[in-house]
Amino acid sequence: MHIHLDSTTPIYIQIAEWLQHEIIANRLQADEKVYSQYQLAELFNINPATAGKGLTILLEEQLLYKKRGLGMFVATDAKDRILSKRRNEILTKMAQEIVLEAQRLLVSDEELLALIQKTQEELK
Amino acid sequence: MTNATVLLLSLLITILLLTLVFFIVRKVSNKTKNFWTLKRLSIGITAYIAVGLFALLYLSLFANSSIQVLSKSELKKIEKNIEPIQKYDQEYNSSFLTDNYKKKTWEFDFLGGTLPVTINNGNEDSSLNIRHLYNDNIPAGKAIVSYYQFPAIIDGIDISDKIPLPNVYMSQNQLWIEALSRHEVNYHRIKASIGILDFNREEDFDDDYPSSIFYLSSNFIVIETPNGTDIEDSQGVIQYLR
Amino acid sequence: MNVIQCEKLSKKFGRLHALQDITCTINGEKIIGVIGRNGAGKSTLLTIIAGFLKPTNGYCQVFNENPFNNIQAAANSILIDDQLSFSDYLSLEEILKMGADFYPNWQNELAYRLLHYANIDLSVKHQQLSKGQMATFNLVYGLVSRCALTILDEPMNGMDEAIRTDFYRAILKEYIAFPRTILIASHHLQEMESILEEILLIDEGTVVTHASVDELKEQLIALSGPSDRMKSLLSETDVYAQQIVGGVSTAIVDASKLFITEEMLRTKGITKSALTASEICRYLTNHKGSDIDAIFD
Amino acid sequence: MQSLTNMSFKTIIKKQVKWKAKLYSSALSSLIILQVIFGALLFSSGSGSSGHGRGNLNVQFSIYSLDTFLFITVFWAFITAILFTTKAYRMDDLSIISSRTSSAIANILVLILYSFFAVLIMLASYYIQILGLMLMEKDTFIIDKLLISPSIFILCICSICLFSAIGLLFGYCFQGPSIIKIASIVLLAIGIISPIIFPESVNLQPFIQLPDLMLSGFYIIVSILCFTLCIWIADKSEVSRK
Repeated sequence: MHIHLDSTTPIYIQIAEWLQHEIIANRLQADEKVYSQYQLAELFNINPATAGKGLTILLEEQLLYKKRGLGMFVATDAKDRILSKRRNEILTKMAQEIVLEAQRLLVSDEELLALIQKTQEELK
Repeated sequence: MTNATVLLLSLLITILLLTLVFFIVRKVSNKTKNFWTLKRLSIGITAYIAVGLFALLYLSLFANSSIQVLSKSELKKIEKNIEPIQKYDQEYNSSFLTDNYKKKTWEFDFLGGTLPVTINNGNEDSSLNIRHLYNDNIPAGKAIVSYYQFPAIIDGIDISDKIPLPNVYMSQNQLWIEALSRHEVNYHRIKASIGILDFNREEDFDDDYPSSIFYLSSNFIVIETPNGTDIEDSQGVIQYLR
Repeated sequence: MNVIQCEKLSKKFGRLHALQDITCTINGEKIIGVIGRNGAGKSTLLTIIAGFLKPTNGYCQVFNENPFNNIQAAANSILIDDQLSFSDYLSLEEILKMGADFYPNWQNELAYRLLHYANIDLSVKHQQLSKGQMATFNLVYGLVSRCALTILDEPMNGMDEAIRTDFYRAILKEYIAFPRTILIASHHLQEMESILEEILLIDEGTVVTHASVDELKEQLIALSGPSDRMKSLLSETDVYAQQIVGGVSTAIVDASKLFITEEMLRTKGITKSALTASEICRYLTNHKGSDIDAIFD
Repeated sequence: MQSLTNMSFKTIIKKQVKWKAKLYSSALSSLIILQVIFGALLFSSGSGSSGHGRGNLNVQFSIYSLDTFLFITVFWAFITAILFTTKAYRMDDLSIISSRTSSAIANILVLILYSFFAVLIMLASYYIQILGLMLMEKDTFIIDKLLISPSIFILCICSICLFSAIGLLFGYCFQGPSIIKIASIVLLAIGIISPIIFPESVNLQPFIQLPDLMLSGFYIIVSILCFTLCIWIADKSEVSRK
């Protein structure tokens, strides 16, 4: 993955998203040590403070936990929580955007549903 | 213009010249900067000082100048020795003419009872001290001309050897004495001190010990003729001694 | 302990006010970008911090001491800019030796490796280097000295694209290896934005904003939508720039003064988008009437 | 917070002096070149001469004293000290740990050190010249004083030091705050004009009459005064990079 500097999303959120992505993809297992802020900084060529901010977001959401002096580890239920959160938040938000765009383009509800179904079939 | 302004101006010109040379040197040394690394520079400087030290060593070991600078006491002694000369000369006393100071002798034959002498001073600065002395031991028709040189000291250096001898010769039964034309002697004196300071300080204490002893009568030409032989001195410069 | 503290700092050069009332505090080991346009006063501020110049008014403290002509401040800070010069008689290798002699935290081996990487021959002299090589060498000199306060004034001037990217990464890695306060003045915010923690934005001799990069990025947003709907919205907030093309107007506005939810915007058909840090800096330092188009009207 | 480096002022001065003494050694090499040029120009005439005319003999003494070399060295010291305060040298100080004060002190120490080396170079030039003279003019070579006396040696160092101090002060005055700049220009103008208007006011005679060591002491006091002023000005000066 590459950090997009000119993306509208702040870098620290991109970092948090990347870590979540790694957890979902099982590249970071439960109770496994995650990258330190310095490792992340070197990995993505970003300021360690920015990387730390990304980690803090996950820490606040309790997807990570801290062991004093050892670093941060993936919470046991992290993957499940991320998945459910994604379902709730991200999908809802994306649905909203699709619906708004459909309205703007004067696409009827039936047409929109059909499009979603069709896309689902294609990507299966 | 006062003396001080002249001095100031000449100083200014010297400084300007020095500045010019200094900056040319800097420009040139900037051009050769790549060659002159720090190491080479320090080697160069050390070598130069070492050469200077070697020069000093060599000089102090092997430099023996043929010309000696007379010390104060030697000067005093010489002064004492030659002081009476003037007095004797004024009293027509020939006893100061010792063989020590005799530099050269000429012997001439001539005809007749009188010897005409012509003296050519060359230029006016040089004056020859010519004396006449009767000598019983000389046969008739003979004349002996002797040149006496007494010590002549300038700035502690005895230059009596350098004083040019006159030209003495017989021609047409006449004795000719000719002073040589102006003669210049150059000396190179090494004084490892600061000249300006020495120069300005000197006058204070050197009055008692003059470093120069040079009397006008430091050299004599003595013409000896047998008794009864006269000298024809048309110019009237010859004195008689007893 | 504050690394740098400036209080109502001002500097005049004759009649020119280079700095006016600069007040800022920098603490902790951070990489801070000092951003501003040409002539904004970046270099003057940095030279005051480095102890080269004396403030006309106010004070500046570095490590709780007045840096002006202060040997302790000098021992703990280094200013790297394109005026950095070395004796004509030193090769680069000897310069490194000299640096090692002076700076106690000097990393000679790292210097060798970095210069080797940048293809710089150590046997040449400093003034024989090309502009880019000289900048690279100076930057390396500044980095390996590991001074607690490293001030880099336009460190990448003259370097080519590839080496710039490499050396931004080198700065970051050196910072991680040996955390210290690094001030980087530049007008190329875009390329170094990611390694910065904070940005000190200076314009016309005053501090416009001093914030973390993320905070800065949230200060301004771009809104675009139908002109008629935008008009009422824009009257409530500070508009930094506006452009109308065929009934759609795009405006840069102060985010903190925009009291409207995202849903509201969406229903009005107005889209919100973020700006890059460098764009934000540009808009924040845009002066009234400084629109280039205005000149040609 | 990482711990700050704590270096004593003395250590930094020591390091600065060490590097500056090395880096500025080209100044010494330009002194050598200057002396070689002037030594060659004045090889046959020496630094002074005195003539004595006696009769038809003209005695010319070419005196080889330290004057010429000392004059060049003193001039060199003045210019070198000014150059030390110029941009090229000042800028180099900024790339190492330094403050204006430490740089000024280091410059002063380097100048004092160089005064010593300059005297050595001066003496080296002198003895090399004398050696050449001895080899070429063996017959007219007079040694009055070959070895330099310790008091003259000290006096030479002190005079070089004095002129470098004046030069350095001169340089710093023009780098310093504008008030000092203006004040120094006014003082300099008075210093140049007054001896032209009142030449008799310049009377160095009493100074020259002082013994060498007292004169040296006087030079040292003036040098210290100049150096202190330099440090004081440097302490107040901003870095000028123009």
